[in-house]
Amino acid sequence: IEVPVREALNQAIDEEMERDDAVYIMGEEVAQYQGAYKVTKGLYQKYGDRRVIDTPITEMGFTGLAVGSAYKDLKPIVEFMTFNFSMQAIDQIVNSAAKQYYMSAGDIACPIVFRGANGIAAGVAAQHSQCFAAWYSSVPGLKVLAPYSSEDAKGLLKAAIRDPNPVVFLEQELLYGTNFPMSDEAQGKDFVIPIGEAKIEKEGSDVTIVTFSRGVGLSLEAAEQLTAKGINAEVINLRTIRPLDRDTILSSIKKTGRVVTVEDGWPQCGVGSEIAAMCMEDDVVFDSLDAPVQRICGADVPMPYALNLEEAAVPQINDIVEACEKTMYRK
Amino acid sequence: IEVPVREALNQAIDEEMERDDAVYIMGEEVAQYQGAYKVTKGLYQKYGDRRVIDTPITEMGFTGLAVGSAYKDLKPIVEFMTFNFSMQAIDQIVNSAAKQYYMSAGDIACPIVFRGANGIAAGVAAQHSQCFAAWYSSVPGLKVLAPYSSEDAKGLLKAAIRDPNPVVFLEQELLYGTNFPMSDEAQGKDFVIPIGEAKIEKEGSDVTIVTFSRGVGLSLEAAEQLTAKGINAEVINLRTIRPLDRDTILSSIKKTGRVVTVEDGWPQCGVGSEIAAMCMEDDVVFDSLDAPVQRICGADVPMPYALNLEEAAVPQINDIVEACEKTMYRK
Amino acid sequence: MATFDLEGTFKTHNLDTAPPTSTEATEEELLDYFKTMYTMRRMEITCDNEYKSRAIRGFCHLYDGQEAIATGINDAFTQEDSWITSYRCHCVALIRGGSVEKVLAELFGLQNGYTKGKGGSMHFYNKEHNFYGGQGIVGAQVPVGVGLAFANKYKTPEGEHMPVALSAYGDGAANQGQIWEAANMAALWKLPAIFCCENNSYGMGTSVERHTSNPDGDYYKMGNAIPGVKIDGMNVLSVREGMKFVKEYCASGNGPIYVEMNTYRYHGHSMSDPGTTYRSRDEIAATRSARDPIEFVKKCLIENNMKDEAELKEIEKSIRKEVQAAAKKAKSSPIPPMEELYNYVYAEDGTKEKAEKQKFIRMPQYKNSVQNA
Amino acid sequence: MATFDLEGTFKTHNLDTAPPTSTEATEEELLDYFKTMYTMRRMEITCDNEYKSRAIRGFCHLYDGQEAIATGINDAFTQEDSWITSYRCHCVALIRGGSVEKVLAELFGLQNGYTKGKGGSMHFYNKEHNFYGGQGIVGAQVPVGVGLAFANKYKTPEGEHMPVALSAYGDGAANQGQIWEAANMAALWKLPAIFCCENNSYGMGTSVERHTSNPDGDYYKMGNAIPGVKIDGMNVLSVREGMKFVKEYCASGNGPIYVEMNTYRYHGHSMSDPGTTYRSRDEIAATRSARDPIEFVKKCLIENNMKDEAELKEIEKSIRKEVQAAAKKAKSSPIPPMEELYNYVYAEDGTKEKAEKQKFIRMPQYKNSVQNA
Ligand SMILES: Cc1ncc(C[n+]2csc(CCOP(=O)(O)OP(=O)(O)O)c2C)c(N)n1
Ligand SMILES: Cc1ncc(C[n+]2csc(CCOP(=O)(O)OP(=O)(O)O)c2C)c(N)n1
Ligand SMILES: [Mg+2]
Ligand SMILES: [Mg+2]
Repeated sequence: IEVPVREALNQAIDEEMERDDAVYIMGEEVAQYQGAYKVTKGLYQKYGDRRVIDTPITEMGFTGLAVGSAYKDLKPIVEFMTFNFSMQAIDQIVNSAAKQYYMSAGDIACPIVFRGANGIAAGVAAQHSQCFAAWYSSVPGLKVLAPYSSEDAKGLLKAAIRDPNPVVFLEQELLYGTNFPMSDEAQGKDFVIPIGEAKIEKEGSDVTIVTFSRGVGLSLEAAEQLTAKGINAEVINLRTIRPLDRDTILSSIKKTGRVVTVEDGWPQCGVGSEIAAMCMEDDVVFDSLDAPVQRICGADVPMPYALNLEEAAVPQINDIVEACEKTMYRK
Repeated sequence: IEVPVREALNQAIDEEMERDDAVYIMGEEVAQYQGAYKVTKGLYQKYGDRRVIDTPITEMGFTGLAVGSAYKDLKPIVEFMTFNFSMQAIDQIVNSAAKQYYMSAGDIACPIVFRGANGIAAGVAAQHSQCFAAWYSSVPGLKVLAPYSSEDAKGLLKAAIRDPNPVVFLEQELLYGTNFPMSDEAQGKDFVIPIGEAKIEKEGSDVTIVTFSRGVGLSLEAAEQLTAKGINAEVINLRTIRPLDRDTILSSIKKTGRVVTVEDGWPQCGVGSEIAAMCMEDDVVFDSLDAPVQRICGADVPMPYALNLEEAAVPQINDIVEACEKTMYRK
Repeated sequence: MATFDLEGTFKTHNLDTAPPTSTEATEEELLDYFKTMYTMRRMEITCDNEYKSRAIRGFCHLYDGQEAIATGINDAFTQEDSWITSYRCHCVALIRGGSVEKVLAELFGLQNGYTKGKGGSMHFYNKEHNFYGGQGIVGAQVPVGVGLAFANKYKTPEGEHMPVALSAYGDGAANQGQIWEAANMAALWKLPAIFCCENNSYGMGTSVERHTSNPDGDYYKMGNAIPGVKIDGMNVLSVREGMKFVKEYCASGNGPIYVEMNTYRYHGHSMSDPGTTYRSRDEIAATRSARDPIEFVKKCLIENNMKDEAELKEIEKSIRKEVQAAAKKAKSSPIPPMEELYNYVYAEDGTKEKAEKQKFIRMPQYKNSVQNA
Repeated sequence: MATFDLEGTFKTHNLDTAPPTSTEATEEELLDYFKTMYTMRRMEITCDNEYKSRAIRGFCHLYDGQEAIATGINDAFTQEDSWITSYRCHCVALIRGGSVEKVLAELFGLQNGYTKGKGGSMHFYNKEHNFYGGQGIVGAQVPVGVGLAFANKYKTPEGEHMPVALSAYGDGAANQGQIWEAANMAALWKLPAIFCCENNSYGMGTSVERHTSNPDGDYYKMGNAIPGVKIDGMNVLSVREGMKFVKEYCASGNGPIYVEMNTYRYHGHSMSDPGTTYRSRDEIAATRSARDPIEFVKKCLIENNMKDEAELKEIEKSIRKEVQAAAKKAKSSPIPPMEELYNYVYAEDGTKEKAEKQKFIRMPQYKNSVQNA
């Protein structure tokens, strides 16, 4: 069967709430309105207002509140309507959640999930299109996940909810309505994808494309076009951005000798920078690289509104194709 | 003459306030208390409470307020007692300041400086030791500066105050009291260091050390130790972290063929990652590199309090020496 | 000229004085309000249609139902007074130096748009007319607006009347802590700042009693010790007189004031919200028939024999045509040229004319990255 | 047992009831308060000395002068009630399952410290005793504390008494918007949350009237519609009785309450602040002689013939010795082993016993980076 990402997320939350009374969800419009993007559809009807809670539009306040409840063994899921608004709450995420287990030498864990739409959407301009993958992934104490498909969405979100640490879960609005196949296993209530493991979405031998979220879809399409051109690309879906799955990434690059990174976020100090640096500092990878890394990122500008500019500001399939070809010029 | 960094900063603010009535400074304890770290000493006495303003401890509020006043042609300097507290205000810095000129297609500029102590200090633990260089430098619309010496401090801060854009100015508490020579020129009221240009603090031919802020001092000392070992290191003081001075960095690396980055911040998606990626993707640099890049960063943990752990968590001189030596093993 | 009763349209909090209980208005004034508000209404309805036909993308927050507020405030203000509002900003953009054509061209993402296609629905600005947006982040405009008031005070010689600065925000936004932080500073420093809550009873799908603990909403009392005024936001004369009072209070150095305007939005929160799941169609219909701000002005004109029904119909007709024409003209704008993508990231000297070129700008396609531009 | 007059030590806001006007206390109770508070005082003075001799680094915020607050609250609470405070947290750490030795060892940065040398002055926690810190970020503990209250309500069957959760913060912190945001939710959802402002008249070097626009400070009224109680924070009996009242109010489902405790900090804000530039030595001396919380308890004991001056002196002497011995013992702790640096970044199952090892942890020295640890 095929299931849209939105529904996979909904299933994950529903199943985990059913499994554990300590799990609750809180955020703007998550209850009666059923979620701005309908991810929480039906949950309020099923679990009521003790466990599905509409908040005022006060991100700093409700994030801190949820963190406090996690100190005391509840397992909150905090929905940010979009991650752009998490900036109002980022001090609570970093200083009160991420650092807490360490600062207390293990006395106080903080099992909490921060989730919502991240990165670009359609026509929402500069203040509503930012990607937070790089920022959050720099913070020790946080785990950072970014699903691509419906299986990713379900399996990773369930893993996030069960994890005893603060997890930042970056969804992508443009994928909410996309259908993906769901295996029998993935339909089950015990389907959990381990945190920290990347997935090779397509095997290949010529060039490694490292990407996450929306970039996976673009990269798979690019890989198809490349096949037609006789280039066999391997596509790695990071799934977890912190901790990065070094083993999978580096062995793929050792194999192909070429790497292209794809992300929607800004270039400087981005996830692509980290992948590039990682290859660069590893002796074996460094020696086996046949071409410079190509980083494909969002343009280094605030997101514009106009359709043509917006398109130019984010990676397109042909960008990936060309970048991969460029790495192949070298032998 | 020698002048401590604190005084150089004070001079810069004083001179620019004298020069332009639109410049004012605002923050916690900047007026009557003369600054938590005494950077604003004497300014309240000289300029009074119209232009030197103590705020309540409400970073989000006063940052937004200062941004609004900049829209309307004032030139605020916002002091964060430390940059850790800028997280409470980061939405205003990124969404209201950095993106404003672009969103308004040039109608509304935002000439504002956000300054204060950044990164580690002594014994202040996890919530008071974070380095924000990587985060802010990822944001288009912001400029990000990080002085090392007293000349840097004065020349860059004056440039920041005169710049019509939002500038994040990252100081280092551990350097406030350090004396540095000040040239005659630097003592003058017209001494401005151009934004976007790195400084080669020490020329060398064997390995390039790219660093900023406190790392410059460590690197210079490491370079001295390396000289004794027959290794001639070039030390680049970035001064500006956004926009990065690609020309200076890349030509140095082309020359030496080896690079070590040094920063106090966390590794993942850090400034060092960006430098590594930058070398990696440049065809010529890629070909001329003789060894993998060595990134020296703060440890990937929240900052611990105990002295021995704190020392282990941040770069030390011998780390830099060893990293440089490691790059030299290769020929 | 006629006299209008304003009794019962105001409430005050912590104030010794109050706005007047009646006011006068000329035919010209009323006609002007009518035309302005009807143009706004038609513009917003055009947006709705254009959105449905996919000419407008992304978020699109409409102001129909709330027109009397922007109109009344504008009349109480001069262009020296500053104004900042939320993402629901089309009509303030219009009234502060804009045109229907420019607003629509922006929404179409075209080069002749109010902000050259850079901003879309949430990002209109007009510095010349002291209009500062347009904020996509709920609540964030309020401290920024207080900063405008700070600048006004900074620049005004002591003792003189200051231009004021108004920050408009919704009832949902009213709970944001940064508003309280900004209000505290405004009060400490006696800034000419107006905290103007446009209470349309809902923050998205959440009704007032579910998002605020303040009894009866009572947004005009939210400043606690800071004075407040509640104004009937559907009555443009009440808004005008209330705002004149408030402006005078702030301009003369008494410090900030809280204002609550009761109003209603006819459309859903934005285009993806039908606006009918969390409130009844009856509620919407009842507001339309009993409290519509345009009908109110019409009634004023007719009851005082200034205009009759037929004349107003004619005016409506011509405005509809104008808006239609403006939409058509807007559509004829070219799309923004590709250089616009990397223009205006940095200012060179603070003006619009001189944007600093980034030396190196990374684009998704590396080969398109501009070096030493 | 004796009776003590509390008349005039309370003020209330938006409340029909009030704390009692008198209370009883036994010799045992009073002696216990005295010992606790005197131990706190000596511990803080020891910190001061040790800081000066460089055995303690970084920030160090002392609580002397404010001891009656922690002591009185603790007596009104059970260990089921949750408590979170600011960086000024040594004494709450002590009273909630700590010891002088563990507090000092932490400040010395040693392995036997309260948090194994990880946290230092601002970061003490004791989950077993429902003490949640310890927050270095001004204001941030307040929403977190309301979250503790949320959890208490979540876990308590409806209609039953709930454990409460107290968030303590300073007068300077009181202006933070996140407090207002948290209070709004606490009131909407009737959480058993106590907003406890320890008003020592200064936020660092800024006196109350320079940082808040609320008339006369009046922190107990800052919740606006939310009820409040003002308590004499130098009178441990007033604190105890006030907090019993407040606890009962919240525990029984009436929603949150604001509390203001008037108090004073004798030391500067932290060790780098002499504390004498923004306030006069006279002010400090006058507080010491007229309002000292320990002297108050002494007086209670003496005036009611429970203990005489000489007996109390003896007790003081032995406490001084105990604290001295504890400091000495604390110093004998080893420094933390190097593995502690990368331990406790992640939890494996939420307990202290099982921390998840990071697979790869970058250290400044690459060769020390732990792979597959
Ligand atoms: C900080 C932040 N949180 C959430 C949102 C999403 N959002 C946009 S408008 C809105 C509702 C605001 O309601 P209100 O303040 O009453 O204004 P109205 O839309 O009624 O004019 C929400 C939740 C946002 N833009 N910013
Ligand atoms: C968000 C934030 N801003 C600034 C600081 C620096 N700072 C620490 S304590 C303090 C003063 C707080 O005063 P108050 O709340 O009255 O508490 P007290 O120290 O009197 O107990 C300041 C400004 C901080 N830690 N966090
Ligand atoms: Mg509303
Ligand atoms: Mg205080």
